Amino acid sequence: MAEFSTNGKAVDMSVLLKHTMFKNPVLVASGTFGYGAEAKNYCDINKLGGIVTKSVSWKPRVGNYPHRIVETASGMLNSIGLANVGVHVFVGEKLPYLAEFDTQIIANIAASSVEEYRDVLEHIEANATKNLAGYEINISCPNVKDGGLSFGTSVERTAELTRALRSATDRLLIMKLTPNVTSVAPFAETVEEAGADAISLINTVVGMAVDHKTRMPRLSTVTGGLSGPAIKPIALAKVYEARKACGLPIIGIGGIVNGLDAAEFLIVGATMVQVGTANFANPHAGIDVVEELERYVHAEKIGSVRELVGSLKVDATLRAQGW
Amino acid sequence: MAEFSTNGKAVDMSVLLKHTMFKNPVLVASGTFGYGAEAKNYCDINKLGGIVTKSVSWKPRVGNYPHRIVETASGMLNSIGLANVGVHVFVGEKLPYLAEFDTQIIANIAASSVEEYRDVLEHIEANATKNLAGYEINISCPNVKDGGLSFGTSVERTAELTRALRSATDRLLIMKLTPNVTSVAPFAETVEEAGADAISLINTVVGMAVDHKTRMPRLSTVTGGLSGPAIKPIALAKVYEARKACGLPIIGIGGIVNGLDAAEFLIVGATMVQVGTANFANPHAGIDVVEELERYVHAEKIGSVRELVGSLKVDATLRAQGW
Amino acid sequence: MDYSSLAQKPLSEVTERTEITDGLVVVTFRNPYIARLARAGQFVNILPRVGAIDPLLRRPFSVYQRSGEAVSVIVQVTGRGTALIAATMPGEMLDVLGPLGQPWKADSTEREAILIIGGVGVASMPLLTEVLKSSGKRIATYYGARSEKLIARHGLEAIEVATDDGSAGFHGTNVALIDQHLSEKRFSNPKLYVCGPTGMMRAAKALAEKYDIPCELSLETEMACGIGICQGCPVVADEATFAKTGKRFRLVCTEGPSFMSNAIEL
Amino acid sequence: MDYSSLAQKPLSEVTERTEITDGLVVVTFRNPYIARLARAGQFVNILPRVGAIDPLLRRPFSVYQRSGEAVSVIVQVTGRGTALIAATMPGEMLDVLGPLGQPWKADSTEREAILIIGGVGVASMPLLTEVLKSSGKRIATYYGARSEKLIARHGLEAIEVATDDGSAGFHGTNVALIDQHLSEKRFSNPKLYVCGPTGMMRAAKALAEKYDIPCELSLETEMACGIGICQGCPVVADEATFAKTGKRFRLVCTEGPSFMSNAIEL
Ligand SMILES: Cc1cc2nc3c(=O)[nH]c(=O)nc-3n(C[C@H](O)[C@H](O)[C@H](O)COP(=O)(O)OP(=O)(O)OC[C@H]3O[C@@H](n4cnc5c(N)ncnc54)[C@H](O)[C@@H]3O)c2cc1C
Ligand SMILES: Cc1cc2nc3c(=O)[nH]c(=O)nc-3n(C[C@H](O)[C@H](O)[C@H](O)COP(=O)(O)OP(=O)(O)OC[C@H]3O[C@@H](n4cnc5c(N)ncnc54)[C@H](O)[C@@H]3O)c2cc1C
Ligand SMILES: Cc1cc2nc3c(=O)[nH]c(=O)nc-3n(C[C@H](O)[C@H](O)[C@H](O)COP(=O)(O)O)c2cc1C
Ligand SMILES: Cc1cc2nc3c(=O)[nH]c(=O)nc-3n(C[C@H](O)[C@H](O)[C@H](O)COP(=O)(O)O)c2cc1C
Ligand code: FES
Ligand code: FES
Repeated sequence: MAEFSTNGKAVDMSVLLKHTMFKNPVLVASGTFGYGAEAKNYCDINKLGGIVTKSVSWKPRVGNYPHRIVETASGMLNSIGLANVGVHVFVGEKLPYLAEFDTQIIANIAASSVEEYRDVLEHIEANATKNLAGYEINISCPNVKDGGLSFGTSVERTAELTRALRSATDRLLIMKLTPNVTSVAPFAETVEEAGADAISLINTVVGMAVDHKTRMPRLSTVTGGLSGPAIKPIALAKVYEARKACGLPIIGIGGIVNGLDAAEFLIVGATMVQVGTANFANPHAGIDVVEELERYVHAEKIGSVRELVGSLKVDATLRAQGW
Repeated sequence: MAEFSTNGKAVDMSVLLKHTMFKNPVLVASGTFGYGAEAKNYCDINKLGGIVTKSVSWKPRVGNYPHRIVETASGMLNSIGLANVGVHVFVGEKLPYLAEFDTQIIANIAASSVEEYRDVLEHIEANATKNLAGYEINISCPNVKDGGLSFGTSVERTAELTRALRSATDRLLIMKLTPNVTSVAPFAETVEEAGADAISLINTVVGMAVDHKTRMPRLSTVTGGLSGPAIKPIALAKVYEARKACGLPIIGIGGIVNGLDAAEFLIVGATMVQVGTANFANPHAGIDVVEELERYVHAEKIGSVRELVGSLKVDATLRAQGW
Repeated sequence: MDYSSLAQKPLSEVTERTEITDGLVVVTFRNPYIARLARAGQFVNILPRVGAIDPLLRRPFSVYQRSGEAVSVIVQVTGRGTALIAATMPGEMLDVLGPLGQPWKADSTEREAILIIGGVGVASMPLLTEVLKSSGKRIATYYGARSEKLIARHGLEAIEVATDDGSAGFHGTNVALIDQHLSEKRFSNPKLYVCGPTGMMRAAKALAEKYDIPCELSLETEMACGIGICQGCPVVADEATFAKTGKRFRLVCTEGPSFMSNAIEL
Repeated sequence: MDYSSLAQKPLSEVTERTEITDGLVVVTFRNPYIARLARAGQFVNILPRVGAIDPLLRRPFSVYQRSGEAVSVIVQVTGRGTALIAATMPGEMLDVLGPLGQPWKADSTEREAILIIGGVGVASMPLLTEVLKSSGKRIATYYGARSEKLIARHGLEAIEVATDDGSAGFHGTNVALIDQHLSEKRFSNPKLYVCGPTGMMRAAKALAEKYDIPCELSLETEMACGIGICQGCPVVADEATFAKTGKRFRLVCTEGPSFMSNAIEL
């Protein structure tokens, strides 16, 4: 960890989310890293702050018909459709496999009713492994009819779901919010009141691509979710909005490809970050982000990555504008 | 115009918006082309379908303090702050200057109250020039406190404003919608009911950038508006949503840099398009879009660009998915 | 397979660039790891521009040739990614990940191998030919192309050509030609190895059903990762597989790129 | 000024590339139009990668030198755009628009010209020197740089060097040196022409006020268009201008890049 030192002291990359310690603030995002089995050939998973697993539902889901992905300007659209092995295979095979790594595991859950969310969470809870740090609740998948977005765009249903899950676990409960709303602030407030430990944002942005040759949509579901560097400015703005709206720790996600991108999210107010799409072109991206962030913290001559969190110098800027 | 011909017949690039004929469906977007004086050195303005002028308000506005722009991945953020000459200089100098060109002019208006919108429109109406085709009403500027976004995020206020302006002109009344809402459909419906002739979308997407060296926001207003190729997938999805929600003609905007981008918007259901940010790197972009679109129409062996509008082959796709 | 040491150095120097014809280029780069491990039918994943975020994703290419530490791919320019890769000059770098996917199942028992190639589908065939030859199979290669100058004969055996424009060989599709030869009973125990455009693959699949012979198809689907972590590259599994395993889709990048024609829908 | 015929062909072939030191490169390209029209203090706007959408915007560079149909810019690498432009090799193309902006107001009446240069602010000074010489002004050049090897003397006259590290000339800032020389009354009727980092420009503006001498500053602001259509590049106008004209801001791309120091706030 401590490759660098400041004034003789090591750079401290660890962060604490409520009661849970992460060796660094960099997670890999749900749906972009598999369950570790493939990616471990390309990077030393033990160097990651943690892994957020692909959204799991009660039953296995085969996912959407092809075409599922299309590249766009500095980004991509996907419509995977929450393809996943189902919670039984998840606890039977994936969690035990992931327990071999020295990093935190966060289980991401997607479902279509409060009951299903709760059933899945309880089943995982009953089969928890030693490095299961908690849950990320996906209420923001834009690509399936019942992918939780009906929760993610309703403050009331988000509150109801958060309360129902809060009472089912003492592990970390992280609500993953969508950017596809007029304002993310009411969701951040609600989730805080309802007892979540953190929010993560953003999930993908609704987008679409068309093949001018065939005049057909380039995704089988017509619209899909936009991710990658193209959305980083949107993600930073949402994190900033959420930061002002609530006191919960925030996990920033969207377009991070290097350590400086990660630093930007921390500066705006995120406590941790997730690396998603970047893993596809570079399965080593998560580690690269950790290492560059560590170099940045070192160069900034601060002892701990935590000092970056929320260090945005915004007052002078706004004052000059008379806002 | 008719560089190409299909079966001996010329490619027809003209489009009709209600009662107004445009020589082709390509406009340059508000705030990205000045008032023609600078850009005319780089392109033959008479080849454009039309010019949408920079948002004009009752009084001149000096705009926001620097920094006003920052480049992002395949896009840019701006926070110009509706800097404009005010409606008196607009009708006194800009409109007469623009009247010299053989292309349609659409006056874009931004204001902070129904009364101001109406006053500006009436003042322009009273001083209309021969090629003034109508008005685009900006209710979607994210960069000033009173830039209309309080209208653009409220269905009721949008309806009220549309009605108030409808009764003040027989020229084209185009409402410019924001993508920064959970769903654009209710706005499209409302605007249709209230008597607008068309909708244009999208305006910029709220975004933010941070300088990791200074830890300051890179725009003086902290957040700004994201534009350019990065947002094209978002824009296409919003046009598609609006197309399903209302019967009004749509003017598609967002990330168009070439004729094939424009074709994609028409296929999804737009009747016309606007070229914005692309003008900055290439002040000839509007013409390039017209010419490439014309070549595309020719290659598709259709007689008129109008045949593209809404020609998306979506049913088979969705049926395969069981949606 | 443990990539951890080597796959972290995907930067490979281009050593040669040969234009076969306009828009069809063989690009050779130095990558000892891939050169050593790649097997016939596997692919590499190349980032169009080193260090760039646009284009964002890698492009997959079959391993076309290798010799010593050099690996070649044959690139047909179809869009901006292939245009950039095809324009890479000797001395410049490419960011290459691989070898990926499963090899051709060339160790099956049939004594005859019919290679059916459409256009740039030739890419995996020289290595396949090598393997088949070394195990003593009789090889017949049916190579369909739009015109003669698009044909890359290197490393192939017993080539019958079919061109759309009749500029060489049979005037028509290669599948029609094989159909004729199969009906003339020129083969007794053949297996089909097929790579080409979807239309040709469908015709080959139908041919295999008609004559009841095994048929392996090498597929192309859009890929975000190429290593099984995005789920972006599925092909539809046939009904029998679905009924048996509940798997509606199979991943082209890790389970493929080649599949037996009766295991998938096209 | 009518660009319509020529400015539509911004593609310019790079003919020479000279590295002054690590990260400081002179790039020369062929563009007869710009070579003919450019005046001292104007700039060109260069797209980092021909045809690419990322990086999206052009980068502004002062016209450094010209000869015949060739135009040179001096590029200091500070980010991804300048890195790409500085790496362009002879034979490759650049997409260049210009000349843009207003020239230095070198025709003012003062008999002495004090050129104050900080780092890559040297870029517009050789052409300025040419103009000043041809109108018979006495020139004194104060060139501040981090170290000696970053100094590009070409086309300058009567250079006094100041380096941060003392590796050459005066050990300190060039503004401190001029202050000393002004206080020693070495000049009787000078005008300051200044280009360099903001801190140096502020110091020069203060110096001009202290000695009550005219001072022209060449500014750098982020630009999306460079031609006056985006309103992205403002500098704050001084209170007097604001009171008189209602203009709070002035556009650096079309009204500048140089402004009299008392007309703006820094
Ligand atoms: C396993 C495999 C092996 C391949 N081997 C070769 C080869 O040896 N030689 C060769 O020339 N081509 C090969 N292809 C096809 C090649 O990958 C595509 O032509 C290329 O990705 C197109 O990129 P582009 O940027 O030029 O096109 P664009 O259309 O601009 O690409 C946009 C996106 O679509 C994807 N895409 C477009 N066409 C295809 C396609 N046919 N298959 C997969 N993805 C596609 C791209 O990867 C990219 O993500 C192979 C494809 C696969 C899946
Ligand atoms: C009128 C003018 C003349 C200039 N002349 C020269 C010159 O002759 N030689 C030289 O080396 N540099 C010159 N510069 C500065 C040069 O344009 C910037 O260094 C360059 O744009 C940075 O691009 P980047 O991609 O490397 O940096 P990045 O920081 O990656 O750029 C991101 C964005 O910020 C803008 N930006 C960043 N720094 C500056 C800056 N200092 N000024 C303006 N925009 C900036 C870029 O244009 C781009 O849009 C000049 C600037 C102006 C305005
Ligand atoms: C192919 C793909 C699959 C994804 N699957 C999931 C998922 O199953 N659950 C989830 O919560 N988010 C999913 N996401 C969203 C990412 O976790 C992340 O929020 C988003 O991609 C933005 O980050 P990025 O720009 O770094 O990719 C997926 C994203 C992609 C690109
Ligand atoms: C610098 C800049 C200034 C703009 N000013 C205005 C404006 O005054 N009024 C308005 O309605 N839209 C304005 N826009 C939004 C554009 O008209 C357009 O809707 C948006 O940029 C998306 O299109 P693009 O991606 O092609 O740029 C502005 C955009 C930019 C980049
Ligand atoms: S390409 Fe990502 S899983 Fe196959
Ligand atoms: S850079 Fe666009 S107005 Fe100056």
